[in-house]
Amino acid sequence: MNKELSINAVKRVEIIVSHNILTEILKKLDELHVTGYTLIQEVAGKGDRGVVSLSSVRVGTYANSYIIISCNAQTAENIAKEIYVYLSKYGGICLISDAYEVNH
Amino acid sequence: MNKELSINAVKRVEIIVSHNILTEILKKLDELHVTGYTLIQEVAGKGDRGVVSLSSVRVGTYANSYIIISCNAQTAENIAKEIYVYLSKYGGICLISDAYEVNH
Amino acid sequence: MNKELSINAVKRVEIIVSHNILTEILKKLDELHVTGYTLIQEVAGKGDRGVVSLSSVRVGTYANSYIIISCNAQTAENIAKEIYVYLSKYGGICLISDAYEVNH
Amino acid sequence: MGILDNILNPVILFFAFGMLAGSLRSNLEIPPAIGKFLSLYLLLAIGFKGGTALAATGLSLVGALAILAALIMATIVPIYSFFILRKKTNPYDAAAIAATFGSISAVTFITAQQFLTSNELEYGGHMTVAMVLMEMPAIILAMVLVAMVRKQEALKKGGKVENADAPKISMSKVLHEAFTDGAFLLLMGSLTIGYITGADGAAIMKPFIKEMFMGFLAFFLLDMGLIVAKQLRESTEGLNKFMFAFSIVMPVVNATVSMGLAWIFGLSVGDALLLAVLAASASYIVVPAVVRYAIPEARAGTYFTMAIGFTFPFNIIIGIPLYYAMISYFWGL
Amino acid sequence: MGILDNILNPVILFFAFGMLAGSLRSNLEIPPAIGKFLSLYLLLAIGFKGGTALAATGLSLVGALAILAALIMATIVPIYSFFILRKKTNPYDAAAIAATFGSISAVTFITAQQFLTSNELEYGGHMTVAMVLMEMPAIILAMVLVAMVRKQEALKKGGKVENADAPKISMSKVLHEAFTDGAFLLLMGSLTIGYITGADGAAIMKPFIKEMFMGFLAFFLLDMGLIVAKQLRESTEGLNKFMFAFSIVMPVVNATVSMGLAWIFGLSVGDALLLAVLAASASYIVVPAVVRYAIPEARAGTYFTMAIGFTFPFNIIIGIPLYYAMISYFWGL
Amino acid sequence: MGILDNILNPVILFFAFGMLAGSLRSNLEIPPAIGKFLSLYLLLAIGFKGGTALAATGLSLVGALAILAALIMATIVPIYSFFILRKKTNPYDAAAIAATFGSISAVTFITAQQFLTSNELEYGGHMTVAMVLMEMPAIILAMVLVAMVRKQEALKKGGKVENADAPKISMSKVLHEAFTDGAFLLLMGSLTIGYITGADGAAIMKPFIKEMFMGFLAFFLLDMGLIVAKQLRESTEGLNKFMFAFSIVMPVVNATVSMGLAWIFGLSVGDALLLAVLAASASYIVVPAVVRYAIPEARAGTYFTMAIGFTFPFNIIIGIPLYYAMISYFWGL
Ligand SMILES: Nc1ncnc2c1ncn2[C@@H]1O[C@H](COP(=O)(O)O)[C@@H](O)[C@H]1O
Ligand SMILES: Nc1ncnc2c1ncn2[C@@H]1O[C@H](COP(=O)(O)O)[C@@H](O)[C@H]1O
Ligand SMILES: Nc1ncnc2c1ncn2[C@@H]1O[C@H](COP(=O)(O)O)[C@@H](O)[C@H]1O
Ligand code: NA
Ligand code: NA
Ligand code: NA
Repeated sequence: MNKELSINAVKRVEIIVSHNILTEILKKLDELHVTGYTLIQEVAGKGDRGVVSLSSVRVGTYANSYIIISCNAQTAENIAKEIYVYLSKYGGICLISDAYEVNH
Repeated sequence: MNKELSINAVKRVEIIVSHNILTEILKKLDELHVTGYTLIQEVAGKGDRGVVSLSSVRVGTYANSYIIISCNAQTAENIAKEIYVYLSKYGGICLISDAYEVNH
Repeated sequence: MNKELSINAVKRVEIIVSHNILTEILKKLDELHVTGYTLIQEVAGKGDRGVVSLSSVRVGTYANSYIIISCNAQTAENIAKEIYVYLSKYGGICLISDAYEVNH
Repeated sequence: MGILDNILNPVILFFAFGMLAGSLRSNLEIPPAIGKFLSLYLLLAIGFKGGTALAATGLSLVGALAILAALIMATIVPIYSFFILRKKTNPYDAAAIAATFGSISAVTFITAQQFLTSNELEYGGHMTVAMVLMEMPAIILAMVLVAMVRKQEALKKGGKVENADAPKISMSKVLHEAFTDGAFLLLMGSLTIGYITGADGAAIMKPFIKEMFMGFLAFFLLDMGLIVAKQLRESTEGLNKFMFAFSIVMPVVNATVSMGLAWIFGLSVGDALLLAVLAASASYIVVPAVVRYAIPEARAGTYFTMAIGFTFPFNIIIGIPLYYAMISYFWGL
Repeated sequence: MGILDNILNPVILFFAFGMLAGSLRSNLEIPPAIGKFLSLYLLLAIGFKGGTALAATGLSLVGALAILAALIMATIVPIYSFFILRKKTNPYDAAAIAATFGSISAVTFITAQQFLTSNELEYGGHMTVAMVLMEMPAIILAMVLVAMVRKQEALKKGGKVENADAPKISMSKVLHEAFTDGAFLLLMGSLTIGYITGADGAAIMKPFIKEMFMGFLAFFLLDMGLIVAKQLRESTEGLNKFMFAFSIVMPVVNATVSMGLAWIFGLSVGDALLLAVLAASASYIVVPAVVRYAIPEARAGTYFTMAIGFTFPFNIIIGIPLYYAMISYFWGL
Repeated sequence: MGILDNILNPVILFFAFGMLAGSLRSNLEIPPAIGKFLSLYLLLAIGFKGGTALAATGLSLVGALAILAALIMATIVPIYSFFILRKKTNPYDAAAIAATFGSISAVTFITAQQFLTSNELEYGGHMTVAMVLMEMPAIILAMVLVAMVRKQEALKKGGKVENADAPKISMSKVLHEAFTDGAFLLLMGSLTIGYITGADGAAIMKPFIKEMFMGFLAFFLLDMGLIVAKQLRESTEGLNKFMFAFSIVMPVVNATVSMGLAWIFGLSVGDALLLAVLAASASYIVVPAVVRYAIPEARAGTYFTMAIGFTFPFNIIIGIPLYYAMISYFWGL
């Protein structure tokens, strides 16, 4: 397997939001032409809105959802711009960092 | 949605520890005034202490827990300083990287 | 706890692959002398092969698996070189970024 | 059949044990997937049982009256609750709490049915219909109240609506969220299926629906005990004495009002008890889930903790036998 | 005992309700862990029941003939399906779809057993053996067909094999994957355990295996309804009218062919119906899981969606009573 | 009633099947959430059954003697085990293994009860009390031994305690961890609830507790078989022949010693078998979980693998009928 390794500079966007607005967030991502993401549907956490724990998600509380997106810088900016209103209304955070994606 | 995008340089701290000391770690984070974190309670893995798999967590073994924290550089340093003794005793790792948090 | 904080520059490799080739990937990692990884066995996602959701994994579909590896640059390159053929055949992505690991 | 007898029921004891284990910070935990399944099981069983019972008897006049009484309670409780709460708290919390207490808790209802069965008292399948119908009016009323409040506040600020690019919360979206809520739909669906398949269906499903019931309920209440203890430990910051008092006194008031209606409408003891329990109970599943989305201004730490931390255990342990004692007294047993 | 009676069965109604709730985009969801457990339960129960039934009767001549008929169907269905499909689609999709339809759906089989039981018709424990034996031939045949196709394509391209460092898919690896598949092994294992422990085992396990069965099946079909609705919503892009027609017509054709065999071999009505249902059903668990690995060139959006989105609900709601009506007619009941 | 009969029990066969499937590297897997629920169910059922049995009979003299015998075993087994192990391994591993073998395995106990029931032999509710009381002494003794070892090592190094800022492991923290362990608490809680609700409670819970028991146990043992196979595949590196021999011989020794006590105290065959099984079994849930935290110096790969990989399957398949044969012989049946 002596191929040259080909990599691509990308932005790694992480979004953590309340599970109850996940559907809307994913719809927004579709609208922004985000072609791929990875999703951990139910994660716990702590933030301004207190502790979110999985053991009580079946009684009227919500877990958080964790979305990871690898995309180009422009898309990352678009995502951040669209997502922050949800964060301020329903809580959550959005992180952006640099990474390299292995081409295939 | 033509707002200016406002972002903030942060440290992204990732901690992976044995689930059985999670409560203590979270208490430590509270003491260090960490205001927010995201938690995946049960993850598998492999390290110096062998393979950790979820299928046997109900018989006297533990899963790992995965904590993600977005915080400032000073807090990240404090966390690292407090956490490493747990890592050396009970295993696990702690990674720190750079990221930008979208303000909201 | 007035010890000096000792950290180490590492590569943070993230691999997202179809769950049905997870065993092979982990075997490959062993062959590459990867000494540690963290594994989230079942995550959802979207990519070229469509939507992967957890609610139907019990009926002949597969979840994705998410692997996080902290390693040195050379190992990261080796991983990337070995893994990309799986990605092109069975889908998935591989991201590499910079981080610091806290020594313990 | 007093409070002590009620407590000596295994399912109630498992609830108490769960609260104890939770307060000891035990690592005892029912896996979330199991807890969710148990709650789906209970909803399916209760709906199905109600449907087959209804198929057997048809809807009698007294059944229709019981449903009417339920609808009256579902309408007036959120309204008077809102105006009481409004004096002591902000309008968003008031609306959220009113919605919570105006709606119902299916598990409290189930536990009351269990109480009746072990005391060999009858109740009608129409009470399940009553329960289903009592779920939603409170949410709709709360939404209307909040819409009015939001308009008022906007006017005060000179008509400018703050945070213009925030996602809109429309009534229709909330209604969709409420009426397609899994718990609600499953209840409706099983009720309908029970009604359609009638005695044949009841016979086929009996071992699962009837014989497993106590065991699954015991496990579920054990889990609820653990959750209640956790909730009380973690999220009582925003709560004051008034809210605690409200969570205990209001159920008794609502139960008492409903007994008046039950008396006027000539309901049986069993139906009257179930109506009282429905009126007294507060929703900690469907309503908080919807309200969290629909009234994000309200603090979940208040309405949710009140419903699950105070009202639920109160009703399970003290409320049910208390209301029963009151009804026995009034009905002259 | 017609289609309407079949529909009025609670388990079928729960399936329909699941499809409805799914199409309303309800958040109703059976936790994945529970869904997986239910499917393990059904496999264990059906295997164990088959084993104890077989232990009671031994393998009769007619039982052996039924198994022979099953093996014939398992061999010819994937072959003729492939050549039909080959005319309308690429060879990889054709092989994958042929494998899917040549194999069987255990839940459809279980639902048909349920249909027979509620109509008080008998069937033999050997039919469970027939089901187990019908799972795998289609996969092996499809692998052989695909290997031929791959060779041909390589020749066309002048012998150069593309993507030389790609991981190899060997037949033995695929067979290991297929024969150690959990669903398949559990079926085999329970069948064997049922056979070994016989009447004693049956008595001990009865409450769990027999009495819980309808309840767990109802829950499972509810879940299947939700999954089918989701699948139909999300993944019908790659599908054309031909594929839709194939998913409905082919089962009827396969069932009819199998009835011919059943008639020749003198099978009972119950065995004939089960054989027809096996022939008509398409695998949406074992085969797609293996094919996804073994034929990555095929699009899961086609074979999987056809099996679970069209053929499965068709068989459950219409197919079973339809095949029964045909058999009743031919067998002159 | 020999080893063969034991093996022909469906639950034992499912265990063996699980080990087989696991060693074939099948992807058969019981979802973790289900496995956890099944173990909670078994603990709840066994505790509740024990409690109601005790309520029916009260604590007799022979019951008290059985409990005394259990406590004696729980005290001497960890001590003599430690000194045997000390000769062949480091003190931390020795203490951890001693704790593991000094405590008990509830599932082995349950399987032995099942064995007695299917052989129509009686046993007392007090044996459940005995089991609960045998869980903890070994942990406490091991902690005391380890504390002594740690002090000694510190002295050797001239009094300097290494790694001064490491988190401290206090005895009281470990005891809290042990006594609030979910498995232990649930057992205690159900025992108490069973005792309080007595015959009424037993009647209400019967279908869930008694009739479902074999099915859930079969599933649980299937899962255990899978886990055992996996453990044997992945974690036998640190193990030597001595440890393997210890895992098989020590149970037989402990069982034999307990038979002496049982004979002196005049226990019935059923009680004697259960006592022997408790003495012979090693904890693979509560103790390893606590020890992992309390004695991090010990390698989990040894004590845990010994308990679950060797001792558990040995007791389930061979030990139970073997001890029974010995007791039958001694008691002169
Ligand atoms: N600083 C942080 N680091 C990591 N995750 C966070 C942070 N702040 C908030 N979160 C996550 O976002 C969720 C909602 O945050 P909040 O709206 O602040 O309550 C929390 O439950 C966490 O999962
Ligand atoms: N190099 C690594 N990269 C990612 N995760 C690791 C690494 N080393 C250890 N871990 C995680 O930390 C856990 C405990 O590590 P250890 O104490 O080394 O056994 C492992 O089970 C992994 O989940
Ligand atoms: N751009 C991306 N960002 C994050 N995850 C991705 C991305 N593309 C693909 N994935 C993940 O990789 C899986 C398989 O991708 P694919 O082979 O493209 O269908 C998806 O289901 C996602 O979980
Ligand atoms: Na109410
Ligand atoms: Na078929
Ligand atoms: Na022991």
